[in-house]
Amino acid sequence: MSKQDLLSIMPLFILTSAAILILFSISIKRNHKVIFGITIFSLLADFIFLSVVKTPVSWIVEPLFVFDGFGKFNLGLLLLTALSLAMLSYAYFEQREERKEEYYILLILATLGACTLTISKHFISLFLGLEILSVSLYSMIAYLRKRERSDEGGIKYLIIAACSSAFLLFGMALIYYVTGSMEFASIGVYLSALHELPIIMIAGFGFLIVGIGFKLGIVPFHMWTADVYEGAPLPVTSFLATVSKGGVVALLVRFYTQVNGHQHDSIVGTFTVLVIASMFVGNFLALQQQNVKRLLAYSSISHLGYILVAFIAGGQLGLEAVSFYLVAYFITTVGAFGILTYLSDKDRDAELLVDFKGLFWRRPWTATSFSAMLLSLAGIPLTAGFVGKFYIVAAGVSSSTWLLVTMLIVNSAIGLFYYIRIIAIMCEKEHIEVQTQVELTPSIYLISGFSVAVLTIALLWVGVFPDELIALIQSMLNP
Amino acid sequence: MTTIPAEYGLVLASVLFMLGLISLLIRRNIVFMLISVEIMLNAAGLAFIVAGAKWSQPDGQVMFLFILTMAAAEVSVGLALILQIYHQLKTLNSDEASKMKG
Amino acid sequence: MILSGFILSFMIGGILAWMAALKNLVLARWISLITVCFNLFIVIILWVQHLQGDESQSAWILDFSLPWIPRFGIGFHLALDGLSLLMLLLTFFLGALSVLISWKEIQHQVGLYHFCLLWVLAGITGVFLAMDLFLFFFFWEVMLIPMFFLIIIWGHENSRYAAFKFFIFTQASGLLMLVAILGLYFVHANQTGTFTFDYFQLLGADIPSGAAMWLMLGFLAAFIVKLPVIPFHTWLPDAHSQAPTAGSLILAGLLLKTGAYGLLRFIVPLFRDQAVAIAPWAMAIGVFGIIYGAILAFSQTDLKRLVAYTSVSHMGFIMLGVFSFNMIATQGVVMQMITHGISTGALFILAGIIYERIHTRDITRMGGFWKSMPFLGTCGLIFAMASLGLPGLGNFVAEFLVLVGAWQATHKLTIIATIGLVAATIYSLRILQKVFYGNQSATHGLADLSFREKLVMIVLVVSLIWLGLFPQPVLNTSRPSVNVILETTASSDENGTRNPKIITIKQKRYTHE
Amino acid sequence: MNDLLWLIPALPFLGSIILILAGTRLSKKSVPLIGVGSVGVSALITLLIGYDFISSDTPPVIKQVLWNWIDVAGFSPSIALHLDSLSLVFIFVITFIGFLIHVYSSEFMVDDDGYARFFAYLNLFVGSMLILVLADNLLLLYFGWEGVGLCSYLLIGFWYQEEKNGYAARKAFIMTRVGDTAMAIGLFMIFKTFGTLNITDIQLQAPVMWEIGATEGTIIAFLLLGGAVGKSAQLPLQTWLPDAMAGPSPVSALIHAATMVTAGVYLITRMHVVFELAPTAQFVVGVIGSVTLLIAGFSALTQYDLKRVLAYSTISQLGYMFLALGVGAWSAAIFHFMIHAFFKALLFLAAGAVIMALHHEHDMFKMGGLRKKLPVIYWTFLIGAASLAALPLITAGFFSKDQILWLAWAGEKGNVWFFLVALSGAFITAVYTFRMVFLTFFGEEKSHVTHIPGSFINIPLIILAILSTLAGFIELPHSFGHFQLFTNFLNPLLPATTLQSEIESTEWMIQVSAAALSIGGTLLAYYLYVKRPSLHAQFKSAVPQLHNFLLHGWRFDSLYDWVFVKPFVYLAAINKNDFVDWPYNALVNVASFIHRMFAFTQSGILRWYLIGVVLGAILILTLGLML
Repeated sequence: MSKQDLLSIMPLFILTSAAILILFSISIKRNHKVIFGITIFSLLADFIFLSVVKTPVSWIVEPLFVFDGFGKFNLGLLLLTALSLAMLSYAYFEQREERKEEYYILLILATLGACTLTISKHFISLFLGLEILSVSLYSMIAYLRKRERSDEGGIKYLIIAACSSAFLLFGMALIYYVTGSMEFASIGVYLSALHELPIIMIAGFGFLIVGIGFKLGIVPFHMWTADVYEGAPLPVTSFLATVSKGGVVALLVRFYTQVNGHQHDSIVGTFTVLVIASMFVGNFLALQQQNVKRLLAYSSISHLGYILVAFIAGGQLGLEAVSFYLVAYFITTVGAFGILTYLSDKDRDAELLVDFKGLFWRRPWTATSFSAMLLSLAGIPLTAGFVGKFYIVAAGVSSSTWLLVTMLIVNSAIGLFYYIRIIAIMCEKEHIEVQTQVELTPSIYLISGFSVAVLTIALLWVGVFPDELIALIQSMLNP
Repeated sequence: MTTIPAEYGLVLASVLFMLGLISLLIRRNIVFMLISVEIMLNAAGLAFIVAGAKWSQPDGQVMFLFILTMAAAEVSVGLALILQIYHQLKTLNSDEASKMKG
Repeated sequence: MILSGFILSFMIGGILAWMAALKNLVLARWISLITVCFNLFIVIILWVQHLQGDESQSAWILDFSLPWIPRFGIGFHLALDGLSLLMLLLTFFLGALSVLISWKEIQHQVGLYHFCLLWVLAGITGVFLAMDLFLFFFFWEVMLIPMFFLIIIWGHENSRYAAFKFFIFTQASGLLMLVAILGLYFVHANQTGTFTFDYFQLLGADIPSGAAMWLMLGFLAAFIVKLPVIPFHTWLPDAHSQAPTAGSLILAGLLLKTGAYGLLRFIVPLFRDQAVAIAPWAMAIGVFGIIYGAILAFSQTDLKRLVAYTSVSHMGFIMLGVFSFNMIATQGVVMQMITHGISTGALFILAGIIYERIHTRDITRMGGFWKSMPFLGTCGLIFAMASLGLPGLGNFVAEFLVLVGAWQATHKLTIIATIGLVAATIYSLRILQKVFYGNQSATHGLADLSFREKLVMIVLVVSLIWLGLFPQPVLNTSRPSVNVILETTASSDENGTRNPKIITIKQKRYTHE
Repeated sequence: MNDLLWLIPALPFLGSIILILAGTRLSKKSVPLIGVGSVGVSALITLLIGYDFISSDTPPVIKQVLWNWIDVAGFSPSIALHLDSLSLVFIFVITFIGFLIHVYSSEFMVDDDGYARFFAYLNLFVGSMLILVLADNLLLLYFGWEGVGLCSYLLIGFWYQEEKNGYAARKAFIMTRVGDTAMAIGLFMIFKTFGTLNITDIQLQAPVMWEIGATEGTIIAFLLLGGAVGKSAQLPLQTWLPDAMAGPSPVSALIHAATMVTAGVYLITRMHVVFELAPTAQFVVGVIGSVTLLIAGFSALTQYDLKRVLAYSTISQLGYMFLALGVGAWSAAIFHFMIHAFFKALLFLAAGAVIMALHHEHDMFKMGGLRKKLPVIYWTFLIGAASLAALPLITAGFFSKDQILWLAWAGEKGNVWFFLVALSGAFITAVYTFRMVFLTFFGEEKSHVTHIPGSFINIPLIILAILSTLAGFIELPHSFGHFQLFTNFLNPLLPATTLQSEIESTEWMIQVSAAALSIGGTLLAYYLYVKRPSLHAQFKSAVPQLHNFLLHGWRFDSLYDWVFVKPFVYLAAINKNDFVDWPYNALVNVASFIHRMFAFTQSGILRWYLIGVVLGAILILTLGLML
């Protein structure tokens, strides 16, 4: 293993060692602050390492990993997201009586899994990443043991995830059976030779899609989303919505481009159907949803649909669009869930619409930033979401995939309704009496408040001056 | 000596997979569901081994090992969860665990 | 620089007002008033200078451009010509009035209110100035959100429904425009290889006619929903009747005008041939709107709703005028945009003032107000006369020009449109009849206008009469830009579809200039 | 001196603006000072300008461009005044009679709390009317045209507390507006054809552009006629005028008798070139005139309300004018307009005085025997009535009407039917006029006088009475004297009517028959309403339907009600909440239904979800295989 390999793979090592370090420190003494500190520090260090250390443009660690711009970009993105999630988690878990410390280990491990996905170029690394992610997620979802719903969500996720990964594995096996290789690139080579896919191959890809579709929560593998989102503790929910999906999207993009699937109508067609279905089902499910967590879950389904529109459109622009939208979507989602955590109190999460009644008059700033998040989700200008959507539409138009673009437009029109519905409720005049604040020093809230504020500002900044971000993405994607 | 054609292995694997899937669908008891998932996973593993044998590569078996490990981890977490569920619901009927809907 | 100054000043002013309101409400009101009046002052100076300048100068007065998102060739490009100058005048004028009339009406969340108000104005200003299609779309959307808040927070009993309807209608149509903009962008890029959203460069693009039709429809969707044109008008009565007075004023006076402005600025120059192709339908639908709106207006009992339908009717004239492609009609359209803004806004203010006194908008519960409010009565009379197109008031000039111009294009439709004037008479007189004639129904607490209200009213009346008797400055200001718009139309007979009506108009224009 | 022309319309406008702004604050003294004064001064200026005009040997045409109104791509009407002999006659009548009526009103309205408002409107009216007749282009004319319409609306509805006044006003405005619409379309066509709206230019270009009977010219003529018909309350738009009597009496005198209603006559005379090029249209003018004069005359026979009688008689007299226009007797029409202005204003003012004296009693059958009580009113009214009935030789009405009769018979465009209609009209006129006189002033007293009019009411009446006797002598027929001051005055502008060949000789027969008929009518009225008052009651009971039919002006109102008003209102009512909205609401419902369907799939049952996954897998496989 060369020095270069070591340097490239270092980010993963850092995460792993952080997890181990936390393990030790717990065994020595349970101290939330310290653990929290370590987590933050390690994630930060990892990110800094990633951005500072000069590594060659594209470095391949045979046979498992490839470190190219795309991978690095997503790696950084995931790390930052995980960081902000960790910061939000502190206040949330501080006020809950369960043992908090192990959560951070799981968080870091899950992040590790997601990161592995982004740089994997081989079925084995894919599988490893996916499973590290899943297994740690099982326990994260069910982390609040006292909560019935938490466990229910956990078990549901576990069974379905296991089932879907069985599908995934079987699909891999089939592909391996046909092609004799588990490496994306060589599979691509094999495929490019033949113009008509053999049936086993199709089955293989189909099963693969099942597995990945489940993780992305696209229709028809979306049903778990709402329940799990609702059951899981808020930080975990946002992790599900962002990091885990982000990792898988990155993987999907890589796999798809390397086996250049857009050549095969069967694959493209299948994806098109799934995407359209996801957009519609997601939006319609969210339409009159009373529970904000579930609502965001459903909206995430449709947002995945939007992302995949650009993904299908493909091309340079499409790739940029995906990356940009991921960023925008992550900022927005983390922000939104962050505000939910911020509003939640000791015994229950603030998840029902009634909790938001008249929020504008009780907590103007929170409400303002929350509506900024919602508007971004709806894709209204001045927010990152708008530019993201613009990017996607641009990608779609440039590759003239009119069907998808039209569907996208129709759906964002539908989507408007439930986002502004929340805003409307926050505007309602009648004040409900402010429930007694939880007995915590506000200093704890400083962290989450701070991070929410940062996210809001980032949201608006990217919305108004997206150029830096675009430049960055371009420099990463096509050096 | 006669070698079994790879297709047979694959067919066996798929049959196994199907069995697992069906039992997963028809069983209410969470423990049994977990077991059927394991069956499916093993079916996948078998498929890998068959494929590996076909191309006479080690990768298939490597993969199988990974699958075993993963399955073990999964089961352990799963059982822990099932215990929790049992504490709360006093039943292992998965249909009972449907508080969240809509 | 001045141009971006307008927008920025509104944004900053809004934030300042918001901050100030935490300390002192009156201060917030003053801040926003001063902001608007300052801009008004500046733009008036610009106007006077422009009028003194010679006729021969180019249509464009000011131009300001910065790179914004190079990746897409998006620039922060603002430019001012006669048309946008007039629109700015209207915007700031009505803006000032809307601050004044909400002085007493708004007592709840004053700071936020003025923030929204000023940001709406900022968005509208941007729309009228943006010369980069992306930027245009950006402002187009930006102006909706504060408007949404204005309606939903300070609106009347059913404001939520209205706000949603307004938001979704305009947004959905806007997205179609976004797609069209992108389509145009890529078409142009494929031809010239330069990726740009810049209006002036895109003007050059010659688009394959099949695609052009679709693109135009995309733009058209946004504009005719905003205008609004039957059958996309149903958001308007709800939004207008539910919004607070200032909201209705801005909606009727400015937001609708953005649609008309879009038609003039984008549809006609960018997609000449297609526009010519659909002209008969567009005119027909406009004329239908004139009659339909008038009939509905007659049947309403909610005063603000009634007025809302009258503006549906009046906007029909704009469709008619824009799509008859000649100088007279187009100038008429410009006039109509301004005068309708003032007269309908005035009617909404009137409704607001009455609402403040008797807390109902139901005209069956009004009557005989002339006795207790003669001043209001006189103003109401003048506004009603304006909306039925009485000569000597601005609307007459506008509508007559439109009709004379339209007559060059189509006889049947113009005749129907002219019959619309009778319908206008019917509903306008109904307002007077129900509100001011008859016996005093609600005697309680009907003070005549306060000084502030009188000021607003007088300003409106004077401007209407002034526009009615001396419209020439306005027409002179808009002439160069209208010329530009029509040149492009007219030049379409040399290449491509020959269109007799345009040719005749060209001759007419040249013989008279 | 001629530069002061613009002051004539400007002063009344100024007056009305002052009254509107300062209205309530002014004292009862100063209001009439402004209101009457402004009109008075402009009357004075009119006299001065008129003097110059007449004294100059070649009648000049004064043109005064005030400012450029609109100028777009050749559509450039300006605010410009144009004075020639025709408009001079009109502005003389308007300012002078207007002045008298103002004076009258200053006493008549003094107790009304809307005193200032009244004068404001009245001045506004005078101003717009002057603009109408002085306009040098059709758009400015249209300005004045609509302006007077507005004032008529305001003044009919002056007593706004009465709902029905409001409705009468609305009716008047809308019906005239219908005519105006036709006129507006006419303007569009004219501009399309000539590229200008300047009246003189049109008059110059029209003969060049069209030969006689050209389609375009005819259409334009008809459209203008539409406008004229609306304003002058001719068939089929006549029904608003009787209701317009809801306004105060001075208003009826000024607007609905003397000036505004004759705007139609003015318009047609002004555009006579066009009408001469369109014989069909001109003939229709004649037909409309003759039919209207009969219909209105018959209705007048049956009215109870003093003012309604006068209203119908106005319609009928306007019918005479239209008839004259129809046969191309331009100056005769204008002459009759002037005379009619005198005596009809007189009659209305007198009637107003009577009504005020009887404390707002309108019904003639409740009056009577006022001869002694109100001598001045009686005599002036009598003179006016005589002039209306065209009693021979002594009244101005005789000479003006006689001229129309003669030309209807002898003019080359005239024919025997026109003549007979006009003749019978004369008879009817005499009958209803003196029916009115006898019912009001003769017989025994039915209600007692509460208020004796003062000098401000009497003096205008007397002046008008003098005018409506003497003014006739400026225009004497061929048969005696052949003294044609008025015609000659208008002649360069309005061509003399060409007569049929060797018909001169018969003129005296016409006059004799006309005279005989009017006298006969008077006598009949005397017989019916003084000698044998029971007779008309018997007639009424004999044919009640006919009586009611005439009483309600031939049921035109109910006809229009059925044909236009009811359908419109019904249409509006059924669509009150806009059925265009339905599809959108339907869309919303569909959406929420779909939502419920999908939400149903989210049952929360684990195996259900697994089935979803499996189905998904199957779906994907099938898709993969199919595509």
